[in-house]
Amino acid sequence: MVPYEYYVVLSGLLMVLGLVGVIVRKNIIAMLLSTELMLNAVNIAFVAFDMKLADVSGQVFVFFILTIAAAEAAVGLGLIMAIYRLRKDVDVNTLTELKL
Amino acid sequence: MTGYFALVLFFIAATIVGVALLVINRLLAPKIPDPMEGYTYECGVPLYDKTSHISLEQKYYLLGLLLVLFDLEAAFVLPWAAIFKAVAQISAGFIFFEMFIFLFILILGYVYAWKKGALQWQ
Amino acid sequence: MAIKHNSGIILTTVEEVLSWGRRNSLWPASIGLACCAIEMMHTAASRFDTDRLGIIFRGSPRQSDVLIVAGTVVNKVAPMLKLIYDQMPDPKWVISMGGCSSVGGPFPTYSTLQGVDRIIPVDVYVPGCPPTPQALLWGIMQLQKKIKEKKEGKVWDEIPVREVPTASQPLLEKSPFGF
Amino acid sequence: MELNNVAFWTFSSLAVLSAIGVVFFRNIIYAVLSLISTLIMVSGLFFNMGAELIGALQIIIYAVAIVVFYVLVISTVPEDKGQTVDVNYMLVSLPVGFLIFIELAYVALYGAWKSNTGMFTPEVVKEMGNVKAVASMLFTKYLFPFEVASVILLVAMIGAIIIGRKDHVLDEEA
Amino acid sequence: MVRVKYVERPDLTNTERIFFIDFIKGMKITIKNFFKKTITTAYPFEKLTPPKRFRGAHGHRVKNGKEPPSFKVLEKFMEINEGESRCVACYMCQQACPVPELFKIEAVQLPNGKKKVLRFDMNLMNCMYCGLCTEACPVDCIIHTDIYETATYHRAGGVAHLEDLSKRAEDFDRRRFNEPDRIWIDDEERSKLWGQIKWS
Amino acid sequence: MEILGTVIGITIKSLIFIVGMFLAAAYLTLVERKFAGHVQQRPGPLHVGYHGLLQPIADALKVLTKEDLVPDNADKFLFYLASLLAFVPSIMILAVVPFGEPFEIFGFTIYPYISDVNVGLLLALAFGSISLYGVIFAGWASNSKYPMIGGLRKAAVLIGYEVALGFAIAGPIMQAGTFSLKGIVEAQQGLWFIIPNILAFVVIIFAVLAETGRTPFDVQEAEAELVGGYVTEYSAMKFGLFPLAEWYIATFVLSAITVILFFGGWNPLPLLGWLPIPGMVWFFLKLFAVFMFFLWVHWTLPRYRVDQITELAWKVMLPLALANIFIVAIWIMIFG
Amino acid sequence: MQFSQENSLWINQEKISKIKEKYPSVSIEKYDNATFLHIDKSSLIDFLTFLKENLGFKMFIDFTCVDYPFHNPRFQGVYFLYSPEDRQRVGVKTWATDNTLPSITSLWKGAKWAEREAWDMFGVKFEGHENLVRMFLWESYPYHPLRKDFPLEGIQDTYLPSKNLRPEENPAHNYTPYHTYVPTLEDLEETQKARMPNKSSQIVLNWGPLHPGTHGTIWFLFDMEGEYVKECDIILGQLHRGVEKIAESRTYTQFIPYTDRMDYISALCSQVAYVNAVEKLLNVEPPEKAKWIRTMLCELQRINSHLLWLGTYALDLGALTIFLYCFREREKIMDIIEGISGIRLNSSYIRIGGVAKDLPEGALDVIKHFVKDFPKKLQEYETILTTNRVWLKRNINVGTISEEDVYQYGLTGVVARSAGVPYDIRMIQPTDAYDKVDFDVPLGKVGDCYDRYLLRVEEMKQSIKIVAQCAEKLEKMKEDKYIATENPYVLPTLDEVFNSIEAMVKDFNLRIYGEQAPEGEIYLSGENPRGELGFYIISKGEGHPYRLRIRSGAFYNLQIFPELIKGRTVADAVALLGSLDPVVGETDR
Repeated sequence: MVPYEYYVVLSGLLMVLGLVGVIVRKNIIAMLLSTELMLNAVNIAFVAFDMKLADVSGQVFVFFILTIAAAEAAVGLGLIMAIYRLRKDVDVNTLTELKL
Repeated sequence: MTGYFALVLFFIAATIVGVALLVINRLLAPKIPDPMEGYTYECGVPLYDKTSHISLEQKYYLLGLLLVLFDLEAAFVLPWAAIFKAVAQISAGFIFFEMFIFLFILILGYVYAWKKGALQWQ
Repeated sequence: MAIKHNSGIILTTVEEVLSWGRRNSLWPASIGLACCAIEMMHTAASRFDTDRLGIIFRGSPRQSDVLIVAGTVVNKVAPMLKLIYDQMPDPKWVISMGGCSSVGGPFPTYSTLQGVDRIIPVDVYVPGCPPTPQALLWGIMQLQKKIKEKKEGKVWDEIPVREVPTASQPLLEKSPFGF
Repeated sequence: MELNNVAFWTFSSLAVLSAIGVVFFRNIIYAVLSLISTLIMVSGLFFNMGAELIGALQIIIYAVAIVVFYVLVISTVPEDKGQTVDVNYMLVSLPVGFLIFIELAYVALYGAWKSNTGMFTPEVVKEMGNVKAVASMLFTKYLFPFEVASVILLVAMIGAIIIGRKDHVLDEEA
Repeated sequence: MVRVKYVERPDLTNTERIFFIDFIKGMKITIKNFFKKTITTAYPFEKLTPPKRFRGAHGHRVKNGKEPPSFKVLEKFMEINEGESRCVACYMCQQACPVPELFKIEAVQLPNGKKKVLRFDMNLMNCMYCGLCTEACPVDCIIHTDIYETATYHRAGGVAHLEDLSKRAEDFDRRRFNEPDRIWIDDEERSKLWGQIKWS
Repeated sequence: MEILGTVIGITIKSLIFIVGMFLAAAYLTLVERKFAGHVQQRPGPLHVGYHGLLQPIADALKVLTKEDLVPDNADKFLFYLASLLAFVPSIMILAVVPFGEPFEIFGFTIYPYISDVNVGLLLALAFGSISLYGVIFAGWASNSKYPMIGGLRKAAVLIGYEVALGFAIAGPIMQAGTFSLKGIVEAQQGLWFIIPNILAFVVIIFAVLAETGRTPFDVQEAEAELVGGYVTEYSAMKFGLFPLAEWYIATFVLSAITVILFFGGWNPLPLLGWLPIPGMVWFFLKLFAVFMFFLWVHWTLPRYRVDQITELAWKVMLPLALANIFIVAIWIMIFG
Repeated sequence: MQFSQENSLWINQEKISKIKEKYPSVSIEKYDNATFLHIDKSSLIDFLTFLKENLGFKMFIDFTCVDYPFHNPRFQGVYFLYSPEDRQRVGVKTWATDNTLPSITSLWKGAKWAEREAWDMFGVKFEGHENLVRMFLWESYPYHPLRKDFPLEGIQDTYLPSKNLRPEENPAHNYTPYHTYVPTLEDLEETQKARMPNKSSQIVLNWGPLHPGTHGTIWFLFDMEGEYVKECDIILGQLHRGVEKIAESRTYTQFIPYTDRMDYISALCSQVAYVNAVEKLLNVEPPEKAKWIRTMLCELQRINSHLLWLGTYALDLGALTIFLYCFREREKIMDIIEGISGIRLNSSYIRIGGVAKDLPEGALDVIKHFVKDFPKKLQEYETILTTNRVWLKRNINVGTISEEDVYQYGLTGVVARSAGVPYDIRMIQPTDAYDKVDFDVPLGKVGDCYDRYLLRVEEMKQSIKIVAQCAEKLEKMKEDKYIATENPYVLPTLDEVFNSIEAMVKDFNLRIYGEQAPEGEIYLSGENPRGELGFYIISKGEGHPYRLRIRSGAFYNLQIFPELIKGRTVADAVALLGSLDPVVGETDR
């Protein structure tokens, strides 16, 4: 068996990559893509802990994370479409009005 | 576990076969350049827009959104379906109404979407 | 395509098999221009059924092997036709169906292209206005014959020009592996 | 088992590579392609860990439904003309990311889990099947969150439809 | 009597809608046809014989004793031997043709004062097969034969010369001169498509 | 060493399956052409080989030796990748489909399937939907308008039927209590699942037609509208993989899944169990019947417009699938 | 209802006097089969408005120009209008001073293309036209080909030898390596940009010309938002062969084969329409038998044409098998036509004064067999299609045409009748034997694609009824004469030529000099499967027409397409185009 620590480290790596993505990308869609990476990292961690703890609650939580991811994608991309239709652009730097 | 291992092997084999076909094609095929051979086909006339990687507003992204949500519901329903028969022998009402409530709430959303016209191709 | 591209020396048997495959699976681009297109459709329809010979019409030139120029090519269409011909992958052939596309036919006018061979090289000319489905099928068979001859390394001049056709008799026997 | 190791290293390295692709591909379509690849690799990891149901659902929901939605939106929104990656942010993000990674690793390895082992030992799972194990857990112990999930979905649906419809109206006004 | 009438617009009933009756009916017809005999003429192995009136490639009837009376009149000015084309170089076919460029007719005056046709080329690729030339011919010379297999590899292959024309017509007359003027003669082949026809 | 043996064994078996599927798909083209021909009162391929038996080979040779064109504007990598993306997932479904029970021959136990996994049905669903990317990326990579529209249309169609399909397979799963396709067949020893699941069956028929792009739903390559749809720019073998994957392999394996879900897999026909026919033969007979049914539909019906297809999916098929779940739930509660 | 009086179709004296009252300057030009009003360019719009609003001439039939090189001003515009209530036609002529005319697109939208065509062919400019571009030729084409000083074969200035040409080969005897100017792709791009100068939506899709769904070579430009078409324009001319120009240098008989090649799907109908016009011009009365043969063949051809339409329409909407079933029935009709006339498609069988040959033996048997057999087959197609839910969904409420549209655009044929306008030339101006046969003219109520489908199917049923009546009638007149050779304008038959010197001389004269028609003008139309096919012939007493204008039904029917497709999807474009059923040979001529 692969030690669960490996999975946790992998999860951390993906998490950080996702985070970097959110920070550096300027296209909102790309930022959302990076968020998906972070959510996946969490999933891996959940399942890895499950494996260690001989439980399946973590897998149940993956379900809920999927729910959240779906809701996030739905609303997030809905917002992007709305922004795009209004402004014809999805670059974060030009969307400064949202900052007030 | 071997079952999944076999799947992976099958995947690799399928990919290799696919790639092999493409490679064989490239090796066997004649390569005779024609002046306009790479011009995008649009019924043989010059292109109005040189690229089609431009905003193409297909109006069903709302449907894509519903796909995400309903697929998730299906994801909840499927494990339920898998244990339904087993649990139904113990407490049929419980497991039935559990899902009934879940689906009911979502059918509310479905009806809402229908009423709002989100199910239509706008 | 006239026989100017002889794609090197490969083993003869391989070449023979490939040539067999090519001539028995000629997919024409379904590009109909005028009256001849109707007869072309009739050729593909149940009574004459090109599918018998492995011929199925494709919408896109990218997947077709033979361009059947069916109908009058007017000047305005000529560059489009040339483009479509270029877009077809090699090896490719052209059948000029009907008098109009062969030499301009009965329209020696300001707007008609006097022969599609001024734009693209033509392999087989099928006269007629429009040629009957049987005439077109005969033309297709001539093309198959030409592909076969080409496989044998013959240059264009050596491909025999047919005698003056007189009576048309049915072939008596079928070859089991196509013709 | 040796196979598990091989699978882990293959899947995880591919997952990380594709994740890097998601972050740094200039072309958004390639980023999405990398995301699909990451998701499938993660699903492979799930299978490797014995979480079959989650693995399959990961492909169906994540790799297909959600990403298709992304693709649809991307085909609507044109390609980004400006620079993809902000270099200044890049310089900031790398140390921050590194710090967070260290923290995560520390927390995960040395203390985040002190809970009790569950009842689903590999033998139990093997006997009743991963699917049934997860399902019975989901529909008994996590019944309430399950029903709440439906409410979340409902809210997301309504919200998204309102957003979608509203801008439609705005569009017409404009 | 001409009347005006409005068409009915049929609609699906609910029973049809629920039980897919409309699909089933359609599929019944396709499967019925599946078991019917094919109507195909396997072309190079079986051929439809064109009717006698078919306007295929042209031919020149030769002098063979079956000429119409008008030929007897015009023959006096011509040098035509038995078995040669009947053409009297009257240029009527070219006059009648909507595309006169397709003809190239040359005749010479022989020392004995008679005319001889040296060249009679028809570029059949320009031809509309409208039949006007055959209707114009006063000596029953130029005719349409039933030849349609004229595909060639050359542009020049579409040009029929005097000898070709005579050869075709000779062959055509040998086969089909005495045939009655029927709508078609290969009833067997056509019955594939038509079924049995009751001839009167 | 043991592992190496397994690897080699499985690889050889996989290759046999893949090559077999290829040949089968090639000859299914012939079957389709013959069927279509006879429906239209013509013989179909006739002269190439005995009654056209060599036609698929001629076509394959031809396609394999055509010039491999890539349009100038296209994204070259994606352009090649898309054809693989369409083909590989389609054939992957084959890996989870069992064709019969293990049987012994010359002392070897032959398993007529690649793997029987616990979540086989879910994986089949997943692979089926992944092949959608092949279409979408084909459209995008071609950078041409017809393929672009075709790809998006296909996406829209699949979006609708994905959901209905997901709910529709819940019925048989409820009755069998497992996702394993083998398990589902074994659960149908008595009554076939078509009985309470008739609504799900209708939904799945429509979904399979939609997923494989056959006529009421072949909007993505509607020749009259979009020339060739998403394959417009594809030539040679890259093109060949698409119809092979979509029309033949996918139709074949999805028919297999339909048979497994509703018609008892390799169980013999009711009342005909005494016949000495092995299970695999039964399976292939049923499979062929379902496949022919799809062809039959394809060659009869006109096609919907794409918005009508999605509307049908969301407004008719989804409620039907949901209703099916309730019907089956009640059925199980009553009959056990 | 019978309207067989010859001249009742043209404006009557009562209306003329009304016009005279209001516009005393109008001069009247009367012929047997045409009446023209001459009006000054300055009061043209005013006058046409008066005709449209006060006198009921609200349907636009045709507009064309005529070139008189030795007259000043050089070009004359001719408008044809129709009054649906009174069933009257009128022609309005006006001289184009300074080569310009006022555009009448504000009165009739249908004039848009006709004016473009006039600009293209004659170089007459139209003031107030929204986008006056070339109709058939491309933008950078320097000439206006229908002018009398432009040669038929064009100006051959480009060296364009055959690609197949080899030194040792002589391509053909009338070959020259020089050719008229062939456009480049840039020229076409310019044409394209001229049609749609600025795009308003997301992408501009070229649909056609070499596309399986466009029924020939029509080039559509769709400005699309997603799948929805926001703007549309049609570029014609991909089959412009200069038929009208050819007519000016061919004798009346020689032009008959060209009429086949215009609307190649309904060749016989076009021939009959043309020959009828010429016969009226020459004052030839064909024998009774010829009339019945013509009627019968016309109706067979109509079935043939509608079958092709049904097949391709079903193919466009995805029903692949119907296509082949329709072609199976078409093969039968082709067999009949081949047996009778000698050629399957472009039969050139009708002659001035009759038909080319008598019916062959067995023709009536075959036709009777067909008449008996065909309704069953038609029933099959109807079973598959008519109430199929997919078919209903694809057809109902797609492309709804109103009565007003019919008048505005000059729609004719099935397209007009689907909107409930009883405009059928067979009914309002029966030629041949149409006044003696019994049939219904089906009308639609809604005007959508489904109505047009039903109408065409119903028309096939009516046509088969007419064919049955004709076959019965022809059975009784086996021995009658099929061509009126006693008339001086009618070519003698071969038998007569062989046996009598007089006939030979007449033949020689007519072949060489053509039928020298008396000076005059005529506008006569026939009911083609695609709508009214009108021939406007100006004769100057020569053997060939001075100007022959072909009023093509499909040309005007197609014109409404951009209007109807706005806001609909590409999939609807297929259905709509199919139901309008244009044939490019006729629209482009």
